[in-house]
Amino acid sequence: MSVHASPSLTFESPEQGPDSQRRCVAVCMGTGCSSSESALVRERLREALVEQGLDAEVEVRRTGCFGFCEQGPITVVYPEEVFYTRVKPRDAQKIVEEHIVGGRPVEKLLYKDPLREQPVQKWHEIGFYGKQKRILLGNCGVIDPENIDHYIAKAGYQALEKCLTQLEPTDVIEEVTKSGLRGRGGGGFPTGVKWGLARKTPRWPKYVICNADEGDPGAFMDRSLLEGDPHSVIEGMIIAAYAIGAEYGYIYVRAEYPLAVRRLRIALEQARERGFLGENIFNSGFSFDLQIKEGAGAFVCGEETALMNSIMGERGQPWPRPPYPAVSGLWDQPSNVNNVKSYAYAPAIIRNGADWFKQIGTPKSPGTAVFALTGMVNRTGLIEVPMGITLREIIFDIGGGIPHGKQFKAVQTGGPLGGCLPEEYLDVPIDFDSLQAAGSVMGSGGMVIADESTCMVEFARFFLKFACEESCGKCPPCRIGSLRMLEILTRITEGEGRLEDLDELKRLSKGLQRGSLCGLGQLAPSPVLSVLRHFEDEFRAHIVDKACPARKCKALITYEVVAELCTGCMVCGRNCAANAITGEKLQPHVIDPELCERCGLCYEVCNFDAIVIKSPR
Amino acid sequence: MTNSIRDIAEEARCIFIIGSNTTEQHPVIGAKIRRAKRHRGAKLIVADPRRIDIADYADLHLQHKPGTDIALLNGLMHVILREGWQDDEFIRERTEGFEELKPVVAKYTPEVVSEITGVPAEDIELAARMMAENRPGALLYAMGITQHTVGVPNVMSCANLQMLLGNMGVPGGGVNPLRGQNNVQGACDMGGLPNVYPGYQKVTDRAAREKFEQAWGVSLSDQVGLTVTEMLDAAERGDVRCLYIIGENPMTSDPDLNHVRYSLQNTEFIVLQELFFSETAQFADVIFPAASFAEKDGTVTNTERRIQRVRKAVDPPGEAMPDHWIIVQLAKRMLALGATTPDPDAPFADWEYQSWRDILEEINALTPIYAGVTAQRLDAGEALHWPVFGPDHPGAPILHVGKFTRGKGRFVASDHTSPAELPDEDYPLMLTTGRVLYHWHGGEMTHRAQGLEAMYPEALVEIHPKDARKAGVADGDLIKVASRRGEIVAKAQVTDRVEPGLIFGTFHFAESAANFLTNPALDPQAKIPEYKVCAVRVEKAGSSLDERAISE
Amino acid sequence: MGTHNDAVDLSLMDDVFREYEGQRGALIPILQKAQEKYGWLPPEVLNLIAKKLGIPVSKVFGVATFYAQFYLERRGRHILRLCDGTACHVRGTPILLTALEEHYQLEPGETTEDGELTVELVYCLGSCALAPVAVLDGEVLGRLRQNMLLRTLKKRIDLAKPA
Amino acid sequence: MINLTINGESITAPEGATILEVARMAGIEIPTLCHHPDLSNVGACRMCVVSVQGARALQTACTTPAADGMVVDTMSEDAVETRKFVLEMLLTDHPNECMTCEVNGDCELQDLVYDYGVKWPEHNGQRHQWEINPDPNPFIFIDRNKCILCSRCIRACNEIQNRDVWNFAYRGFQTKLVAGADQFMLDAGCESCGQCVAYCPVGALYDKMSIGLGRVNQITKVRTTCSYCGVGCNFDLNVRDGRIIRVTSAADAPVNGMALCVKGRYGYDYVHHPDRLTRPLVRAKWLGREAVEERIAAGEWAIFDEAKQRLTHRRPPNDAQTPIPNTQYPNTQYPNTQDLNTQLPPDTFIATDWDTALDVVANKFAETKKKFGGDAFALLASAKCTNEENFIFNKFTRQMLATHSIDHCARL
Repeated sequence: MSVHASPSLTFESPEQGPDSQRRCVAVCMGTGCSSSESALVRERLREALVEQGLDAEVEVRRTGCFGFCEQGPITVVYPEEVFYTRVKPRDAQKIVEEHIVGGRPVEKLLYKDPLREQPVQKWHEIGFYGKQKRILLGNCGVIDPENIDHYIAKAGYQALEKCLTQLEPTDVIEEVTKSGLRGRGGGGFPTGVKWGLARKTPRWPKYVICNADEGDPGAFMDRSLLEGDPHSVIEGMIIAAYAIGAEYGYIYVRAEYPLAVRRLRIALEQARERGFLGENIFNSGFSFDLQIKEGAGAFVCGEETALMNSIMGERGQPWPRPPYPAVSGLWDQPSNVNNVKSYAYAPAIIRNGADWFKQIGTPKSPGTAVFALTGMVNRTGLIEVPMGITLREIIFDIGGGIPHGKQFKAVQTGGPLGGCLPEEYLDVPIDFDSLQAAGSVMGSGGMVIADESTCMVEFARFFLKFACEESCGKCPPCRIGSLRMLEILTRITEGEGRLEDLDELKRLSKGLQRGSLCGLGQLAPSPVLSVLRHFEDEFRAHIVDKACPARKCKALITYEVVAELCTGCMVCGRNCAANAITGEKLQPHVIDPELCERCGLCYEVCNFDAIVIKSPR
Repeated sequence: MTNSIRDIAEEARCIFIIGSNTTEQHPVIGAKIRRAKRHRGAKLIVADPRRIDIADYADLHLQHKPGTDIALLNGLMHVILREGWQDDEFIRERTEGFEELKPVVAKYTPEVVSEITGVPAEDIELAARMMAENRPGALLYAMGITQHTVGVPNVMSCANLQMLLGNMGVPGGGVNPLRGQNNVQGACDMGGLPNVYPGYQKVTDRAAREKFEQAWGVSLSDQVGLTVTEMLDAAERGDVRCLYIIGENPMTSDPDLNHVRYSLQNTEFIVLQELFFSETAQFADVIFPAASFAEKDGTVTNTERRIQRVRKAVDPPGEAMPDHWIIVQLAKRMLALGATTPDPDAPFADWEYQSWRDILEEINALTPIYAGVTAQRLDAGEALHWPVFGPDHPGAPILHVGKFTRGKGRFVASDHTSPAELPDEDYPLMLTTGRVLYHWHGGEMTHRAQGLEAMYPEALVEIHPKDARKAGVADGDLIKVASRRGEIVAKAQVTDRVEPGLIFGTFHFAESAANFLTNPALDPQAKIPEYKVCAVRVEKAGSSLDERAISE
Repeated sequence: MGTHNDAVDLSLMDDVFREYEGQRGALIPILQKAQEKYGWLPPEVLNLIAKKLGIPVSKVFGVATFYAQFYLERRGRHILRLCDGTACHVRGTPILLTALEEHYQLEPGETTEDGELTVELVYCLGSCALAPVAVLDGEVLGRLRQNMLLRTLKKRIDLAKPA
Repeated sequence: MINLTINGESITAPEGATILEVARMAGIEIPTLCHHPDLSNVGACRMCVVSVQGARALQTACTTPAADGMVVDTMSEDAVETRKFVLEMLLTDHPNECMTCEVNGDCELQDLVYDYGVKWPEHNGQRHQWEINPDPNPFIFIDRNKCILCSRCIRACNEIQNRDVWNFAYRGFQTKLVAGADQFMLDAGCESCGQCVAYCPVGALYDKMSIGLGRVNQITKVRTTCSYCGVGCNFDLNVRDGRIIRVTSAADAPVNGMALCVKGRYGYDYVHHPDRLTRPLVRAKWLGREAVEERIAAGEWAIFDEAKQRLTHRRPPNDAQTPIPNTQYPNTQYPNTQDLNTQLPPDTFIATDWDTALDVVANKFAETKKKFGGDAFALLASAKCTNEENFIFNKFTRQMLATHSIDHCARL
């Protein structure tokens, strides 16, 4: 490993700096956009520029996630910050010819806001970004995550330098504590205090561990951050290590995140080359290095003790605390585990001071919150908002409301260990404590919107099935109790439910909450309980009327042909694998409910909306 | 054992096993050692010609040739002295003869030793370093050390090593022979030896003799008696006319069985007390059906000199009777016949024992090291390791604390001497013998324990793939193993647990007992036969032999 | 454990062991590398790993079976990973599953008899914005509908005609 | 030393002890399943949860160190309800077979279910249906349906025996206790020490040889010392109707504790083997033809079939797959020769009576001693006999026969 005596914070070739007035076309290369050919877009842009002989002057930049994945692939032309959406490879030509050469933004690629008639030109004028405050995501979409100079140009590693050259470890801890930063893994435990505890234990070596095992289905905040701005996380970890007195660290990344892993690898290499990692960093005498550990597919490894077992090559099962990691964690040594975002805040806090951070968000939950806004909402994507903003603002102002004029039903936060909130809670301000009070949790940032077409009972069952499959099996309450709950919920969705089941669910939930060893078991009942609390009528509909109001539960619905609308085109019949659809050409068809498997293919393929889904009541 | 199992398991920082297949022959101690190694981080060094089970757990396995223990031990001591790792204070305060040791050990450089033993010189260096850096260290040995013509020098050399390191008289140290049978220790303690009365009081010692003459009211010889092997020779000559055997099976356990058979056939009158009709029973004139351990009361003494109770759980089958009852009955009849006439006033002249407790009282009275081993204390659950010199004496889990029993520990240096019989053109392979986990000794018991028999139903001979190839033998083939004294047929187990040139067999299976092959050459002092080394040759067995091996 | 006919080339593991020589807690990365090389974890490989790392087979097996990522059985030539993350779930993954079961008699985790296709259910591929998403042999299929999915499969894989 | 309060009682305890240890020292019982004093603590079963003042959630007493000033309630509603819930959950995946279970009356789960008044939970949800006794190991019986996944067997194998045969595989409700890579135990390096059985709190692991032979309330336990090697392990012989049906570990065994080896734990059945000698045997030549014929005719003596005896020695091994049948009480046949005119070879063994046999020996010895003196005798004592027997045998040698020629197998 090459170790520079003193790493440089200046560019080695300044003109590459993103802030230079040089023209630049930024193409999002996050997982979302990549999965819709953004790499090809980038390629085509290059070629087009070469054709125009502009490849020298115009940079085509790979960037991390802009957040507005819904509209991906995203391409932004700097310095004007013109924001193109759903860019296809073939559009590259146009962008170069009309915009770069002609100076006229490409009308048809601009974002059309359903709420406004004029297409929006500039990035920050888009409603989706209107109410956002991007601290963590500030560099995402701006810098090339695979180029450390870009990070440095954005004041990167200055916080580290400040710590190592001007601050005592205790000062660092004090500053972070003062900032009021709370753990972004969902627990909301004060980060500074946590660091203080790990520092107090007089045993070495100590370890800092970054929990990037983002297991919540429907959450991709950490992934995007690692993909878009890996150095901010690394810098945060080094700062934490300095504060705690650790000399080695691990980033435990979910196996499903190959791109994040690749970008981290590159970032680590570059950081080592520049001497931000390694021995005697900034001549401070402080040395630190870290490595990536890839998870192997176990949600429970998001629990810190299970995560450490996994790093040690064991079955990812949690251990009862005490001993706490700060006292005895990885290989029985003092260890500090934080979420990706918690570390990533540290540099900004050190750079701008605790007070700057505190004036963002609310007194008890300062700073911003990052959410992956998904589900039945117009503008899905990755957002960062100041704490204290209401759910309504997020869903309707940022998210642009519910598509196809459907009715909002619930917002789910905190993933499988979180809860669902209905309409009447939309004005609850977002922060750790208010959400808890409302019966949900902050979680690590998943936010899924459910509309009228979502069956809340099935929704609850879905989360419990997940928890059940991910139970490590160590303690009986979770291992067996979660299965018993799942069996009841399944029964209900299949129309076999009884009213007593509702109390039984509550009883079992209590057992899990009280008796389980780790958070997974203790919180697994939360989604069910919140649905029971806010949508009991849907439960009753399933149990009493054997009806699924959302017309989702297969056992409680039938597909029927509306004779008036059916043209007898026979498409549905041809697609039906169960041969449940009969009917002469040009004659209205009929679906045999006995044979019908409820795969919904006919509903999907019918061009005349002649097929309807029915459920009693 | 000079130390207790407990303190070896919990205190020793280095455990050196030489000539003991601990995990198979003393499995519970073996497990404790594995635990010490894996959960307590104790260093484990195993010296054995075979890659025995515990070798897989060892930090270091010294795979030395059979019969080269002295060379190996001297080599270790050579390195220790060269590096100045010896415990000078201990040597000064506690020992004598150190000066005589030096010149002998000086000759055994790692290179020289490597030549003799086949152990890489650097391993010898490493082993010595481990022992020096991890004290206290315990040395454990078993028949692998004693069953040689140099059995006694072997043991002495073990003691030398431990004294050199100052590992004597401390918890977690010591020279610790692991005794084979459940009460072999007690049998020795109780005078089951030709040269001593109970408690190792020499028959040649006048005071001792008079003590027992007064106790038993008869006059006693001051001539040492015969050892097992000498008995058989005497029987062969016809000098011994009556052989009285309790629960032993020389026809499987003694060396050179053909010779044993001849001797037994030659004996006029053989009385045997047994559980089963053993091989030896075929030569008996009278057989008394005896009781098993579960059918009688009394005490036994384990390898760490701890005296413990045996309790009657069930009645003996049929008319079978405990051995002590039988002996007492015989004694009374002989008294009645006037075969001997003890002085009636002698305190222990008579044979009126009501129970084992009465016998124990006589033991207490006549055996100083058992003086305090009373029924009361045993019933109270006291842990008593002899010597227990009186009712209030606590006993001694560790021997030689502060001072050796004989005063100063004596270094007795020995030189390497080759085994009595080594491979040659006619008998090119070396045979070493031992036992396996699932069987016991002659197998009188284990062959009749159905589970154990199921686990290990037939005799196996371990042979290295190289030698197997030479002999055209495949794994599972029946092979004939022949020595100058006899031959057996057994199944070949082709394995690299043994080195090329070495094969391993057991005497668990009467019809293919390795002791048809073993060499009766004795250690001149201890009179122990050289079971561990003899020369043999191996060939694939013909089908006729297959028949025999299976049908018999 | 996995059924397999042709012998496994254990030498593939040599450089893996070299790479992790002396590293603490290397079991999981080694298993991952092994699976990269063999596509699954054959029994022989598990035994080899235990032997090389000096840890009991029972531990290697315990770890390999704990994590969803490891396969102790051979998988199909084509692998369809269907995302059932929350976002995808509310946007129709369940119905995609029904369609698959309907047309290929495949439950998640199963492989077609002809060993052509394995279908797996995964929780969030992180492309929630494209929900519902599936990955067929590494290629992301976004905003899926039943007929789209079925067509793609038919196009990509010649399966023994599903009943 | 530290001071804490448990259930209102103030207790002084040594530093570093767990709440469980402190409570038990003070005679306060906290129920456990996965805990065993010999083994490391994992806090898995949740039975020992207690309320600790100031703690967010219930704490497992087996893993939580007692701290100075700590206030503990072992019977708080939360704790008690949690225990009931855990037991109920375990029962929902446990067969209701106590009636026929080997460990009925000797089962930690059964006792706790009773103590906490947990009712049998009826439900038609999923229950494990593992194959019963799937492993050919001749000593160890497995019924995974009864396994509560407490991992005591795993830890016993890893920490006491250090063989690492057992481990958990898979996860969640699918978690399965497996040997090696879900192999047969013997293929996974098992040496059949039976430690896993000894530590099993329920009937999931049991001694195959003892199945159906008697349950705890039907047997008497006799503490004794093993008859095999010199380690001196103690254990309890489980006796029913005059037969040893099982060997069980004794936690307070001074040398070995719970640990035993395969011979000690499973090598006891030779005691009841039909080959046992049950009558004194004397060669015909020492009895005199007339006596023999008379007494045989009178049905007092019998001819002993030597050949038959020797054969039984090499009985072909049992098929390890099938559980070992228990050997019947000795019933050795002594054929009565109808026709006394047949020549009776002088070397034929005659099953006689004690008086006859003892007299034959006493007379022979007395006569030999008179004629040839003590040197004509040689005696082999036994390392399998008690100290007392060896002592009087040594006395017999020296006092009765006037020789010192006594030895035993010490060297062999």
